[in-house]
Amino acid sequence: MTASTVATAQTILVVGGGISGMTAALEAAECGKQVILVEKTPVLGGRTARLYRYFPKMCHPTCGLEINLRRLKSNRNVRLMTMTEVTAVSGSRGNYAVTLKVAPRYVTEDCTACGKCGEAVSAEVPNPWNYGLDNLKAAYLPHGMAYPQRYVIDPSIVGTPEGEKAKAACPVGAVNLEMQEETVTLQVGALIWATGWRPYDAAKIQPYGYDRFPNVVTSLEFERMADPHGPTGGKILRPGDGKEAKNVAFIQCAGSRDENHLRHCSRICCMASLKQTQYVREAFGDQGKSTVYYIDIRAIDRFEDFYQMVQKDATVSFVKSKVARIAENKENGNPILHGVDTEGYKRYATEHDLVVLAVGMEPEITGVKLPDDVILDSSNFIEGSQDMGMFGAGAASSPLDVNRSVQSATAASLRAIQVIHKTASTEAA
Amino acid sequence: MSNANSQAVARYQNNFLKEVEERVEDGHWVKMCMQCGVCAGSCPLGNAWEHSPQKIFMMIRAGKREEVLRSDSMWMCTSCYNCIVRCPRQLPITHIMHGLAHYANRLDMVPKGQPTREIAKIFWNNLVKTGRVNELKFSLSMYFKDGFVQGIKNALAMQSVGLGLVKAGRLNPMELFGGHKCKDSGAIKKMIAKAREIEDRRHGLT
Amino acid sequence: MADNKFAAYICSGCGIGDAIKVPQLENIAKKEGKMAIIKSHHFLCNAEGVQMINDDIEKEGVTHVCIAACSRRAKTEAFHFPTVAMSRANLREGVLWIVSQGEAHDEVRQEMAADYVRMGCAEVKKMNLPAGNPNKAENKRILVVGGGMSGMTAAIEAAETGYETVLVEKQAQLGGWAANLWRRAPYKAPYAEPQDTGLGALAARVSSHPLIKVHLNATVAETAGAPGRFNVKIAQESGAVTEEMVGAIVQTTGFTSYDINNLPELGGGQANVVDQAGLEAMARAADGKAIKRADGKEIKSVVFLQCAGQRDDSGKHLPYCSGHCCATSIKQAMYFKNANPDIDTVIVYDDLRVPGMGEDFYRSAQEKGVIFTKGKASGVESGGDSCKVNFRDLILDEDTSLNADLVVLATGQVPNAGVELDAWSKVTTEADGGSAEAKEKQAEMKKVSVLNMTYRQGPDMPQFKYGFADSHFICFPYETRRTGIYAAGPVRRPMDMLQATEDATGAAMKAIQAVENANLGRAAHPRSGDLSYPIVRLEGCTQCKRCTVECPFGAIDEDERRFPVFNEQRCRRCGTCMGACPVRVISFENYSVDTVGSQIKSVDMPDEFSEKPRILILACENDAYPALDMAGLSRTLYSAFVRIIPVRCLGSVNTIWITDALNAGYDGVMMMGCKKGDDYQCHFVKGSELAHYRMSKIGDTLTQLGLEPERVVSQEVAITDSQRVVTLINDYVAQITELGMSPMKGFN
Amino acid sequence: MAKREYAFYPGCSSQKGASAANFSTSIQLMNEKLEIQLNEIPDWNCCGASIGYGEGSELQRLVLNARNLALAETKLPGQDLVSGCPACWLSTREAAERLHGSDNLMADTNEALKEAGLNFKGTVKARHMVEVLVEDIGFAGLKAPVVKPLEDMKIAGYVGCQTNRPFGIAGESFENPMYLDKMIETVGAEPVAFDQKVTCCGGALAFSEPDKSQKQIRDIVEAAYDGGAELIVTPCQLCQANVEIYQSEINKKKGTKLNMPVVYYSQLMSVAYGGSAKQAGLNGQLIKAEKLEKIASK
Repeated sequence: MTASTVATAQTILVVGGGISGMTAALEAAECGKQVILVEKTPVLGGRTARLYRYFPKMCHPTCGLEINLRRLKSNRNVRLMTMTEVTAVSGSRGNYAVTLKVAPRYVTEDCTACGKCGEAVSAEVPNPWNYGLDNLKAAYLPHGMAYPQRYVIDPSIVGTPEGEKAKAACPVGAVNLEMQEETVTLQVGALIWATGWRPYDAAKIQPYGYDRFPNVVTSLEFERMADPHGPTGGKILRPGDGKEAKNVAFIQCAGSRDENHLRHCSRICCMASLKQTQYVREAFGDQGKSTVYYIDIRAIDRFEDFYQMVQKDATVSFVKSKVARIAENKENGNPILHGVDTEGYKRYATEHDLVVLAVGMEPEITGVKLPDDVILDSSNFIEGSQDMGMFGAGAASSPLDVNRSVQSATAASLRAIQVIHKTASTEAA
Repeated sequence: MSNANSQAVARYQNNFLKEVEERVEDGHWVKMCMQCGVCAGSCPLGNAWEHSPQKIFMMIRAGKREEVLRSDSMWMCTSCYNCIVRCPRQLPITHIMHGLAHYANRLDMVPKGQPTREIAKIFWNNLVKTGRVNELKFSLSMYFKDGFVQGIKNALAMQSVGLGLVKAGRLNPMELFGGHKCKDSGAIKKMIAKAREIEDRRHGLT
Repeated sequence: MADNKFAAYICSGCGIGDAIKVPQLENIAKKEGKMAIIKSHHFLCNAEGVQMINDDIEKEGVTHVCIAACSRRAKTEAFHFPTVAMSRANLREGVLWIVSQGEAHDEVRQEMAADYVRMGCAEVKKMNLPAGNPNKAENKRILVVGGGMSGMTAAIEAAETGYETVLVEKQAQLGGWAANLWRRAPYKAPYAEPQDTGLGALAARVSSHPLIKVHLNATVAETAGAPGRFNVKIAQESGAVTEEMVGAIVQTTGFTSYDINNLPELGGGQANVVDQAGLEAMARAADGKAIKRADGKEIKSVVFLQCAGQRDDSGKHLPYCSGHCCATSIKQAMYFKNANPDIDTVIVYDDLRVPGMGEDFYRSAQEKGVIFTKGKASGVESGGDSCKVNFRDLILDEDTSLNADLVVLATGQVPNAGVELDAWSKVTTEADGGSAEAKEKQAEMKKVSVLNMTYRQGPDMPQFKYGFADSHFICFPYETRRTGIYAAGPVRRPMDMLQATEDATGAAMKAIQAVENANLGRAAHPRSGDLSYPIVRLEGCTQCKRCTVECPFGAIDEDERRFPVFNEQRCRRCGTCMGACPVRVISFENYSVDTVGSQIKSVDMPDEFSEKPRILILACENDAYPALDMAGLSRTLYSAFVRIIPVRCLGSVNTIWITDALNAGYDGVMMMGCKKGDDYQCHFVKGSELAHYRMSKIGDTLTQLGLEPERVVSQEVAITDSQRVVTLINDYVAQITELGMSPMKGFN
Repeated sequence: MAKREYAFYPGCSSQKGASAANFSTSIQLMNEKLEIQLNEIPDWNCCGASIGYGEGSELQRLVLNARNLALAETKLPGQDLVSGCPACWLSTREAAERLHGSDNLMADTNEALKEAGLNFKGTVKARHMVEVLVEDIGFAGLKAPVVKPLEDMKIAGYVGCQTNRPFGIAGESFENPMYLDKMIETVGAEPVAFDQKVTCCGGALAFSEPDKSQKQIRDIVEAAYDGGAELIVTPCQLCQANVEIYQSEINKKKGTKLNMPVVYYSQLMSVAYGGSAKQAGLNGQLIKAEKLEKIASK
């Protein structure tokens, strides 16, 4: 990919290939603008590609991903660079010089995804698309919806006999173990940061013992556990002993609304847990049992419908309480939740099969050095830039659900177009 | 109603939150509670008390002055600091509990015979005398706080322990006569008295 | 068409050549497919293979290409030949990867591959490269209806991008709801204080912007046309009507606050009980000084009741939450605290909903001494000088009450979305039937209509739940059912001002995109860029009106003779009209009754003694077909007796295809489409629903043919069902085998 | 190498003939080996402890602690104030930080301190003995003097509350601090799994609410038995006293057979560093730590 040769001050750079980045890129491209879309991982889709269902429709994220991929395939204005990260930005509105670091995939564009290299190697690596809940071959296609549909050779086997096996197995010679990290510099007119979010490190929430108790998982891990394409083939089996987890506790504000962790409310977690109670019902019917421990249920606007629907579900109960701590029942490995139901002050010590921590959203760029020009809020979400030439989009700009992320990305896309239009007119003048 | 109490009522009418904010240690934090209840669930003596911290904060906001100040719940605080480190709003809950207990005591509204209050008093008087705590006198006066006969009973009940400690060199009978004290105990008394004076001035307490 | 030249390219890579006899396929492409050029290549998608094809296109004048290789979803970068019509025969995901390996299966595998080559050739022969819609629609102006915060934002953003904008506001001045506000909730860090609405400055920018034309005291009297050529009549209060030609429309007509008088139980209508709008008015009057009541009394205590007439499951009030009200009450409590910290301000809430950075705003209010009480109000007694609020304190678990000088009810947002279309069509049918009463009703409805569209399907945007003009899609909030018309702000969904401005900016983006697409004769989302468009042979039309009624996007009107009038720029290219047409006069250049029909007929049909059933699967290309691909990708085997044809949408399935298939001797037909019903996942809204309905009607045809009803089934398939589709197929094949071969075999 | 010097604040219970006298005894040898020199703050006073609040006001308690800080500041300039008692450390550190954070409090405090002829500038840092060991000496340094590793001893590290919350030892978690277990390993013993590691013993309420605190103590001791421990070690004077002293009481009331020795980390160290039972203050145990004594006498 030699985007550097074609990028100009009329080009929009979109950083991040999740649903926000894809949206921002495609909206601009479908207005005839030149866009370069860079993605850190080998595939597009971001967080949403790792969700089982969306609230409140319970539809599947891959459905929208398929449409966006088709838009992308049929639109030549977007140039995609995967395994690419922005390392530096200089210049200003209308004329940025962006330095990109392109990591080696060790597989060329000749790859047909025939799968021979995967069959050949035996080495395995933790599967990042299942949050490490299982492993995949060290020569892999990330998942069934992977785009670009090209294999990846994990760096860990490069320079080992395993790597050579992969190379030898490829019928079209697409495996190139000599690939090196590249640095590319682009000139672009405007920049959209659609770098998304990451789950807050649950181990930091010590009273909940995520690092001590195997049957305490995060809401994102639970998404994978419920997904037919996940590590358990869609069966809700708890990590501790592979037992079916029929009695599941959902702990809200795991990291969010907490001065000790994240000051902000992550917005999506209430709806995510309400949705996940329905995974439990889907899996076990009336035999399932979900308990949601919450401070406030923030099912705003029409999401309220979903909340009321779940409230009517006999298998789901609600406790207004921030759980104080989790202990473990030594005999059966069940987590025991200790706390107080604040509605009338009732103490509880309740045992569950599995605890799901509704972990908060932290901007993915937390800890990353951004251009000084970029304006961050108190939680490191991107508000924009001093020179009005860089924009945050989606969950990089605020803790947003998918629908709002797409709104935000569409808006950011227009603002970017305004920048390059102004540049064009001044250039013309 | 104690003099201090009636004056407080007069001063604040029924704005109890304001009274707490002005007069109770760290009382200005009370309004920041968001009623998550993590403190209530974290307290080791939780099942022993009637009102959890978060509930007490709500009662303060609701102006339940008598109920709060006459409650013995804050006297159950063991100063374990679990509530402080878990509070998502970082309220200094332990201090607020101590502050409320102290203020209730100051207004003489503590339930009669509240044991922790009793020993707190004994402990304090004991330390103010010499600047240091005399454990033997402290324990003895504790046993005798409910009168002589009960005192003997208590003392006998703990006799084995007492003797054990003496044998172990961890309780010195000679402490009854003099024992450890600060050389400057006189100044310490003055200093403590002064502190009280300053504080009362600030709180408009007389 | 003499100058058409057809070529087939067969790939033997990815192991195809090892398991399938490619020479035989070449033969079929020649003999049966009648291809002029047939070439095979061991690695068709690499530079060399692609070059070979490009050379033929340039040097040999090839106009139609059939690629027999991998799925149409794979290698799209390589197989990109914009100047020719192209079909893809799926030999890899569709045959190689899903048929058992080994000689035992060579025969069925080869038959399947051969059929797909036949189908690919048959299809491409009926296809043409879409030339794009000749009657261009070139107007690029944007119309914004509603001059509130959302509307002004949409207008300024469109204008700042260089697009001429027309803004229509029914009031005498710009500002809409936001003009009632004293301050707005904070929208950027530190999220601690109410902030200036910025409305004045924005209104000034809008009024003075060279590219924005503002109509005040004006409403939309009529909207005719389509994206790129809307003809809008704007009626001034004076009665004067001006016409504006625009290319796209953004509807930002906002909301009306839920009527406080519907809440007598909470003191609605009584003195000293106001809604949030009422409080804003008092605050504006006070202008930062002490806020006074109507009776002039200075307010010393105020209670805010959240969710007043909202989140109601009794059916009496609004069932939803309006999202902004918690932050609004916090802001309003600050009006009091900032003026005088000694004023008692209590917010009685059930769930305090201040997501995101709103948490900082909440904390800021607590620091100011605003008291938050989790409770449920049971009633408000507003007698005499102060109000008594009775409520259950949910934390202290007791019934209690508060006295206050003023009570503020946080009521919800009711969208100004115009006419509800189901009601409209009901009235219209009655009116057309001559009912005078219905005619009156219709006139009344026209008065509340926002856009007064001349569309066959009604004057306003279809409404989503609770009368909001929203999109049904989570990934595509602007995927509305009226191409080129986008709702934004609280008319679309309950929202706060920050979201409304984001939303308006996004809507402006989509409007601009719509005019650009219309200008190029391209489809809008989700088939963005598609140059094909419906072509109708009116001479064959029977005026049955099915297409005009069933089009999910209201793209087809009727002329006075009841003939369909296609508005290509409104069309989303789903083909629902094509599926609906009983006389099959509607088609697309690259997707028609013939392109699919000829594939169905091209399949080599074994006789009834062969014990080789043939089952036709018509699969939605958005969800079912990818699911089938993924089954292949994971090498999950399914029966080699099926022949799969991807369709744009089940809505485009014409029943003739089914009867053709059955006549041709297929033993069963299975349709795979998206979820229907309330939470439908069909991206053309009604496609799978319509297909289901049409197939329910096909029973008679089956009995005429003497066939069992099981021979035609329709299934809902999600894109994640890559394992389930396999079970569906294999179970159905078993069921058909059980049923026996079709008696229709051998009749043709 | 010159010894590390600290302004030492023993606290009431560590005085001769007081309940934690054996702690004072045991740190002598430990400090000697670790080249730590503790200079006792002249005429220090009680910190008010965690129960002082009942009668003593906020400012009164601040002033008590400010006096010790001021004494250290003037009499032992440049030295960190170090206490062996968590309650003392907590009160002193809280006082130091609050005074640092508020000019008004500082002014009021100094106004009162004048009565004792003192003034506090706020330059002293209040630390706990454990911080000195972990941060200044380090685990390697703690291991160096070990001559009698406490082999095959299973020990429950009972951290308790006040060395752990609200300040804690830098880098440790409130729910599962590891420093005490590491100390146990450093002296060659084996830390057992112990889920009551940070449970409160009832603190001062041992006197006023015996039943409630004895329930806590029982849980703690029984958890130590469950973990297979033969000894409990703690950094806290009040924990040590409560958990050791009341076992006999609990046995009497509940018919249990609790008999778990409870010692200080410093006692483990002095034994491991070659000290005699006497030097380790083991004669100060109500429940004899026989195994430890045996090792000491080797």
